[in-house]
Amino acid sequence: METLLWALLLVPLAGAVVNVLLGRRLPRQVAGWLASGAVALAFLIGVMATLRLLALPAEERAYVTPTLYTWALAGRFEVPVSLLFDQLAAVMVLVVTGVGFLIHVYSVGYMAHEPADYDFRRYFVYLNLFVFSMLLLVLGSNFVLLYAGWELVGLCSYLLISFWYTEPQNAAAGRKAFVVNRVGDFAFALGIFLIWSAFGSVVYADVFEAVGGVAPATLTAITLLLFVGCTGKSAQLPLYVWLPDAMAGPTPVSALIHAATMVTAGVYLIARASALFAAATSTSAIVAWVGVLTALFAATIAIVQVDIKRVLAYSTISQLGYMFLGVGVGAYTAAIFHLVTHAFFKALLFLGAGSVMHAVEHGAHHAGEHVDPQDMRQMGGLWERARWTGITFLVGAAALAGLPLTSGFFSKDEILAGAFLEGHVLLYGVGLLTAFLTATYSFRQFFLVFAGEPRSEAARHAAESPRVMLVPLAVLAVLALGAGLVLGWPPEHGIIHTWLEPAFAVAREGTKAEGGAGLSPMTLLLISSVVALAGAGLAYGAYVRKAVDPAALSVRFRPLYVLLWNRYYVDELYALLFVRPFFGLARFLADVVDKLVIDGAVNGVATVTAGAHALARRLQAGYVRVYALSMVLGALLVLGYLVYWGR
Amino acid sequence: MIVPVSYYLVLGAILFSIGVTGVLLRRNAIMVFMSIELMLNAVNLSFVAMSRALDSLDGQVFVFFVMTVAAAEVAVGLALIVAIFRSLGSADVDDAHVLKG
Amino acid sequence: MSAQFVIFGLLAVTSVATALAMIFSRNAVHGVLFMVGNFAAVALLYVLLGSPFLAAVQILVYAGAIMVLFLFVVMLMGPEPAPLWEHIPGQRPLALLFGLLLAAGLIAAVNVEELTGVPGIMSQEVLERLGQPTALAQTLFERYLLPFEVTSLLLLIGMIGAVVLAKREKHELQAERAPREGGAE
Amino acid sequence: MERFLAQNWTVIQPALFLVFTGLIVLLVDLWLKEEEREWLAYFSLVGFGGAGVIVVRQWLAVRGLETPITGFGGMMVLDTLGLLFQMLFFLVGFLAVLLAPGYLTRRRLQRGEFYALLLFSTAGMSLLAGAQDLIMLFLGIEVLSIPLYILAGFARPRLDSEEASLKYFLLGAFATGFLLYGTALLYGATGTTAFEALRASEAAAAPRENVMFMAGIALLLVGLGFKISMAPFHQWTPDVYEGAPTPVTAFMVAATKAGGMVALIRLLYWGLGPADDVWRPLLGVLAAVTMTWGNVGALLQRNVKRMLAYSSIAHAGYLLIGVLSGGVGFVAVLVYLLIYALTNLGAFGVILLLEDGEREALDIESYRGLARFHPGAALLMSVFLLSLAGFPPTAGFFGKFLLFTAGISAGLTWLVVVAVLNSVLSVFYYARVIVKMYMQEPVETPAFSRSWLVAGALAVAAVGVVLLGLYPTVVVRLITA
Repeated sequence: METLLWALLLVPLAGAVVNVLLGRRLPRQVAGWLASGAVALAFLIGVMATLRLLALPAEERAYVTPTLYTWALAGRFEVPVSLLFDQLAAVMVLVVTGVGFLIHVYSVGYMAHEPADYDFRRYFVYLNLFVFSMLLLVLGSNFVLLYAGWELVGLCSYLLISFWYTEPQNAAAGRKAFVVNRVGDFAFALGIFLIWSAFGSVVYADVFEAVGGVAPATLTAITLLLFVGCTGKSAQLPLYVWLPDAMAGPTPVSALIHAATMVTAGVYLIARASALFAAATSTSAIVAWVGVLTALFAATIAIVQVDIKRVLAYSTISQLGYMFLGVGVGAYTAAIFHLVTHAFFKALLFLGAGSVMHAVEHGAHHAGEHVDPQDMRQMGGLWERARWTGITFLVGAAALAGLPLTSGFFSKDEILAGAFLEGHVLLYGVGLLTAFLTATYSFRQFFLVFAGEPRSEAARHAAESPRVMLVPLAVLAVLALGAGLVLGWPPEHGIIHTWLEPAFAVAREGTKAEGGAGLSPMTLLLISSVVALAGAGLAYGAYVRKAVDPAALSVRFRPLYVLLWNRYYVDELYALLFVRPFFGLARFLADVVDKLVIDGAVNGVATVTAGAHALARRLQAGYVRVYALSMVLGALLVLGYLVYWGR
Repeated sequence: MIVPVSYYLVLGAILFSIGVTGVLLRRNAIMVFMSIELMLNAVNLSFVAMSRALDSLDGQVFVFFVMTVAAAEVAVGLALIVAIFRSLGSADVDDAHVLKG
Repeated sequence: MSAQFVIFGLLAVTSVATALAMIFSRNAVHGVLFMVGNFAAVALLYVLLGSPFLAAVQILVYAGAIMVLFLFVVMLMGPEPAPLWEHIPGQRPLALLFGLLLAAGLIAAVNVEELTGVPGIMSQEVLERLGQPTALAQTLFERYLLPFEVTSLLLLIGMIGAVVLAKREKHELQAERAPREGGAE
Repeated sequence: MERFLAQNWTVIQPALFLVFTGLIVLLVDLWLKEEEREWLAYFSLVGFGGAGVIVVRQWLAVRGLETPITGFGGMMVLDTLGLLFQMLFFLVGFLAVLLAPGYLTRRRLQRGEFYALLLFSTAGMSLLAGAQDLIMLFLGIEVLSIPLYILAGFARPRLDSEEASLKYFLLGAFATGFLLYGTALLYGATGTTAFEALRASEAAAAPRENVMFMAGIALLLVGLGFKISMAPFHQWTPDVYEGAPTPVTAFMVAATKAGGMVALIRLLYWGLGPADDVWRPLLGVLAAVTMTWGNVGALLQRNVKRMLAYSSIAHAGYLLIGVLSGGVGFVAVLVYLLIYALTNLGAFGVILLLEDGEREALDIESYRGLARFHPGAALLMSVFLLSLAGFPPTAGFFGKFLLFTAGISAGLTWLVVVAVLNSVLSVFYYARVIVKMYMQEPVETPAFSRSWLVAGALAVAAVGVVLLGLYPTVVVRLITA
């Protein structure tokens, strides 16, 4: 088992290393397949490890590898480098490597048009590195390893968002993701330090065992800090702003990192630390509310967007909100269940979107017309032209909308039921409203793209994507359709439940208040079905039957429409509140305080282009005096503090 | 010791502050350098006065070392100033217009 | 008794006046000369403090050797052109203000009735008996042997510095014969 | 003569070894032609290596002792802390010498004085590491600094080098003035300059009763603060690091900071230990200001040397956390300094590779697309920058963790919060260079000069950075043993 787990972790890394070392000598296709093969191998190893776990009794299904070595610090602080493989880790590993593999395969087709061999290889190196980092995040046996993985996935995401760096806005998007995530990572790092000072250890087992002995206020502080970290990585209010822009990266990357895996790391973290969060009830309430409000907020934005990837981005934020609602109300299993199904259907939708864009680009090329391949207003009628893409996309949309019997239906309903049965009726209500909106926007998207007549020459000449892209779509479609039924039926007692429940046993102790308003799970299931169908029906009415005219609505509710269209002006608000003042301060400190009077030449080397004259002035000790002035000011302050105020 | 030690120390403090002011005020590297020498001189005066008041020679020995270090610094500093002067070229320094910039 | 006060007063005024004159002098040569005056006044204060030996060293080394070196360099570079301080907004008033504040702070720190330090055994009487230079030398070579050795290293470094910074290599001289452009590469 | 021989010379043995090597370098230099002078570099390597062997042997001998060995009437002490710091200095010196010859030859600066001064400066640090008296503190700092003033101007007649030298010199001498005045005030307040006596003095026991003592502490902190680039005494740093010849900058970044830190530790804990409630809060605030100022300043820099200079200011702030933590904190400071030194020497080594005597890769734009031309150099630079940023799993991450946990166990939680925020922020400007290297189209073929010596230094640095990140336990055990 030990070898297996280390192999699981290191195989994708080896893939990246081999591609770096040998890449130049390999044909590009080989490089792509090599990377895919590494992930496939990791997936197989993951399956084997899971089977071994399955052979054990349910309570003993948590394997910690012997410590490879201790990453020790002076004094009491120790970080054992070891891996933990339990039910939760197994689920995450299978999702990461499974979906990861499909997306690798898809990428071989998708990136085939990349002109430079170099870029093609670079892409797969990053992708393999990402899988490695994500596995490290999931498999680490303590918070520090998780943090290491957390930072590395962030780096990979940053590199991949700005992959096509020649477009300036892509680089900007990468930077934005980076900066916003800094905020979250800052809180996360502090949380770890606090855990260490409160528990004297960062190893999961030690920490969770000692929860009872720690003051509730400390627990609240720790969990809040961890949660702020989650809002960054998992794009929740108020730190979600980077995710929509992150769609600038290649579409398979959006599918893998910004939908299926990395962004769910926050959910994983809370599920992993469920013992802490369950004990910190006020934090859990905050988590639930932030989650459900994010879900609603993002869904309202998604409903008016016209960029095919942007809709999906906001829907990802919204669905992540659901997952946080789940962990917030203590429905950990449901949240992870939704994480899994969401990985399937959202990866499917993103890859489908990529296929659509591929098709439209082909058409645009054919028609000699220049259109934005992501603008849904230019599409329509693709059902006939890209049938397989259409079918799979329909499956994805249905699962996202939560149409009965699709995978999203079971998992989402379970979260809502969890909220309801724990007595959070208000949360349930908001969640249900969001479910309605979700169904509406997901079918709006489907109909805008596939139904009706083509609205541009490019759409008219669109052509189906190559098979290497369609096969992953088909596999994901099957999963998105069937996973719910296979894993989650009957509700609360499906495969996934029996598998995961023991992992959350500690956290579930003492909760489980029966009740709500006396509605049975089956009734709730029914309500969810109706809501989903209603939402889908509304979209059908508006975009296919034209019973309702969306354009007229948008005119009628113009202020609301403008507000949504501009995404509540949050980006602008942040720019005003944080970005500008910050750069103002930086410039002030660097230019005014450190230089007093700066001319551009100073920043370059003093390469004397301005001639000796300008230099001569500076050499006359001009700046020396300014520096000396600041030193004396400092000396006065230090002296004043020690001699007068300090006494 | 008839004049109280504090007189000497206050004088030292004043001289030190004048030296600091000189560093802040002067543009010419040589004058800045001289002001620094003035600061060291003030430190030396304080050392000697304290040494006398405390009946110990440590302060006076310190003055020796300060002087030696100052000598070493002067050698380096003046060579540096000469080197810069040479790099800029004599014509430039003579030309007041250039230096006014 | 009061003669000491008078002498101290005169020397104090002289040293402050020369110091001020130095930092405000328009001409660098004058500045050097004021500085020599200041060193002399301080040397006399050393005499007043019972350290004639240090006073002699001060005059010989500082006022004599070092300041002459300064004078050489100043003469080499020519007089400092006007204005004396290039205009950096606020620099001058701030410099004066900080100087005053620093003086106030330092005076407050040193203006004590009596030093709190533990007195040693080298009182003036002992020193006179031993002979001041002798006592100084003994301290220097016993307790301060290591620092003494280190200063020799420092002086060596100073010499190297002067050579490195002022000596011209052959290839530099050759380059100089070729037309110069801007002083640097 | 008896007295002369009776002194315990072993306490300065490593420094003596360095000085004699330097003297021999100066002598041999006289007989060498310009193109033969590279041999002096190898000879200096022997000097650093030999000094290293001496300290390691001393360390093995001293490790078990209860009471540390002192020498020269208590002026110097031979203890593990000082010896470990000396090992660090000699390692840095060794690597810095590896970086130099190629650069010096290309710029026709190949002279024996360079190596001699480097050796002398390191000897100064070596003295500082064991200093037990204010006079040794002062002289150690001067022996450390004056060679650096000269080395900063070594590339004359380049004006930027001369300018750096002049600024460093004038401001350094200015700071020395404050340091000396502080020493004088402590002397007046306690009647002594020896740390042991200072520690036992009445003034140190009740510092708040004694204005002169307090003012002395203040002025000493100003003087030392300058040496470790503590805000607001740091402004010389970017200008000097930018203008000085790159190998000198590398040496300064890596070594001077360590020298300043050991001086600060000696003064604060050995000399002013009992008065710690006076300097502790003050230094805490200054540490926070320093790290923030350094990081914010680095954000907008376009010159890589300048950026690294600001980053070194920020790192001084982090290091102060360790200094303030005491005990375990010293271990953290040592390990962090080691990591920081390797990382910076590595980064400067890469800069030195991307240089051909005319062009230097200083502007951030010259890193555009570097990964295409020199993937190895780009990869190494990325590793070093990520380590500086404290990115896992590089050594920098471990170092920060060590410092911050030391800070938390010493109760400096607020300072650690500021530091974590800062290190999170700092990733931004380090990553910018990485982005340039990997994600932008090159504009021109970068300058490049192959050098086996530099490559060797880079290999040492890279292996160190990676190993210390993945498996730091060995080093920590060795230090704490």
